[in-house]
Amino acid sequence: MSHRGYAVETLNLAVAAFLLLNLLAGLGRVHRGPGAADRMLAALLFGTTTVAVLLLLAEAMALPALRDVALLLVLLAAILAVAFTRIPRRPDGAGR
Amino acid sequence: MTLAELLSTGLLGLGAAFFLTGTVGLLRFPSTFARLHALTKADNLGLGCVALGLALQADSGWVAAKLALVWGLALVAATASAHLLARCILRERGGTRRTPP
Amino acid sequence: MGLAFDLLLAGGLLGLALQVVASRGLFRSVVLFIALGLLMALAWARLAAPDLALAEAAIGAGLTGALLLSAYRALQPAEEAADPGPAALPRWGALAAAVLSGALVAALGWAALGLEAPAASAGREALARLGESGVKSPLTGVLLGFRAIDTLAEVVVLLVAFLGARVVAEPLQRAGPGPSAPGSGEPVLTAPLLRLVVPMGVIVAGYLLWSGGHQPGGAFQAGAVLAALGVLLRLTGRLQPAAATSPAERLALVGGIVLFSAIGLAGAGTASAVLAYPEAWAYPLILAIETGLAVAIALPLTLLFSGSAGLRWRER
Amino acid sequence: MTQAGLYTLAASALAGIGVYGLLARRHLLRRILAVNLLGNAVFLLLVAFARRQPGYVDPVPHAMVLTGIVVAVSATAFALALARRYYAETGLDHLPEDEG
Repeated sequence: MSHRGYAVETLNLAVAAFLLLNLLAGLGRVHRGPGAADRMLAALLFGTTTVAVLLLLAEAMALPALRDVALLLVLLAAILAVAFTRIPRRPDGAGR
Repeated sequence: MTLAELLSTGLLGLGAAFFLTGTVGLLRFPSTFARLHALTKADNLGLGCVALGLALQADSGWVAAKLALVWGLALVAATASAHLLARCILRERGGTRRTPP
Repeated sequence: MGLAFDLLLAGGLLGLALQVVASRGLFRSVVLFIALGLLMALAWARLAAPDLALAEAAIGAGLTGALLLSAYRALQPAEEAADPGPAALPRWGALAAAVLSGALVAALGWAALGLEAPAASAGREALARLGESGVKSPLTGVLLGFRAIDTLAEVVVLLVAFLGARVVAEPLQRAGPGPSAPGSGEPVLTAPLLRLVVPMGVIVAGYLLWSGGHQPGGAFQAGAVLAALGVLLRLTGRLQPAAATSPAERLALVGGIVLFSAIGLAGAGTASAVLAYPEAWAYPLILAIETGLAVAIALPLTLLFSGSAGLRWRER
Repeated sequence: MTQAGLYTLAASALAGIGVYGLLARRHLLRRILAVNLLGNAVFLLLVAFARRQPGYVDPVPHAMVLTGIVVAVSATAFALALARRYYAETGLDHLPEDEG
């Protein structure tokens, strides 16, 4: 465990839990859509939130390697958007 | 509690608030573009606040530098993704076959 | 607080998985599955397995998502088809099977958790003898020192998957992510994004490779990052699919296996056993093997995504 | 409840969900997703198991799962290639024996 106080550690975990809750709430948008782009957008939000949670966990659990995980996620985040734009859409905006 | 810890706590709280704003925008805003706008800004500000707050807790400069790098890359990724998505939605709606800039 | 976070995470994982299976729209399922990968990375983080989190992040963000999205595109019918409806097996039958299998796994898990901890597990022995493996990271030690045969076989599996995909390959035009939408130029931000992400990615892969010796990271993670970069370059048209595998690609595909096997067999003579390394040389040898492995992991994965036999660079 | 116990339970439920998806849905892509869920459940079980003793993490299951993640993605890629070819040949997105 970290040499820092118990209070700071708990705070970091609490913020991480709050962000995770945010992420799960955002699932509603994936569910509702209406378009494919809205669903993809929500998935991109999850990426940013996960990065923040990983940074907090790295500090709270004293596992510095988790910062490398966050670095990887932000580095590769754009790939999903690029892959998404390669899917052709039908005129009715379907793809749900 | 030292000043750094106090500041760090405040920044983490602020970051969490920004993330909450982003989620509310994602769920409540009426159009895709409005949601795109809300997310890319609020979330990355939130990530910046969290990273800064954690940098204040960090015990070495390297950790702070890595946090800054993560945030910088997140900004780049968000910019590119938002641009690509917005362009894709515009096409999908058949709008604005605009000339290249 | 930690347990609260774990509860939330486990609940989120299950909720997501349920929606992946049950949701009506196929695209929705694909996106939810991609989100599930992120939560899995968080679960590995919570279970103190940063190596797995690294691999999951690189593969989930860079490979699985792109693979599924291009398969979704390929399987998309020209007309909106009716929902295929339920399977031949009735719903209640499937549900019963699911509950039974879940209960079976739960029973197995509880039984295993309740077992008296063995006094001498392979893991403890590996940790105790880490000094002999020539590296400081327990995981790299296990992967390349004590269980090297698994790692070798895994690269062979990758090669076989690639060969299998060649057998069922589609025409080059339709393969992989398919042709880009006609009549649209490249988005303005693509080129600057690539100029930043690709060199950074190569540096990060090198860092992971180097750090594998003493902290989380290693050939698997580095290979996954390189493969993700290959996917990005293929998606943006920098790498074009080719109908033939070039000699350099052939070398990279089998090089890791050949190098690994050669050093391993040599170990039979100089060290105690097959796939054992002479002690003084263990670290440099492991680094050389890891580099070969990273390439031997990255190339088949990129080719599997590309759906082609080879890749050619195209300057823009 | 311990952390390992919690994740073991989650892995069990995940396995159940995977089996349900595999049996109850017909679309090939959905079936591939379900198999992946099942795989993730097994990985989760192994890693939770590696952590059952406090203060000690067993590196051997981690090594197995790390290999497993890469094998799973290559198998998925092959399955997707197979499904795509099947669809290109027959125009079906499900297997004929699943027909009503």
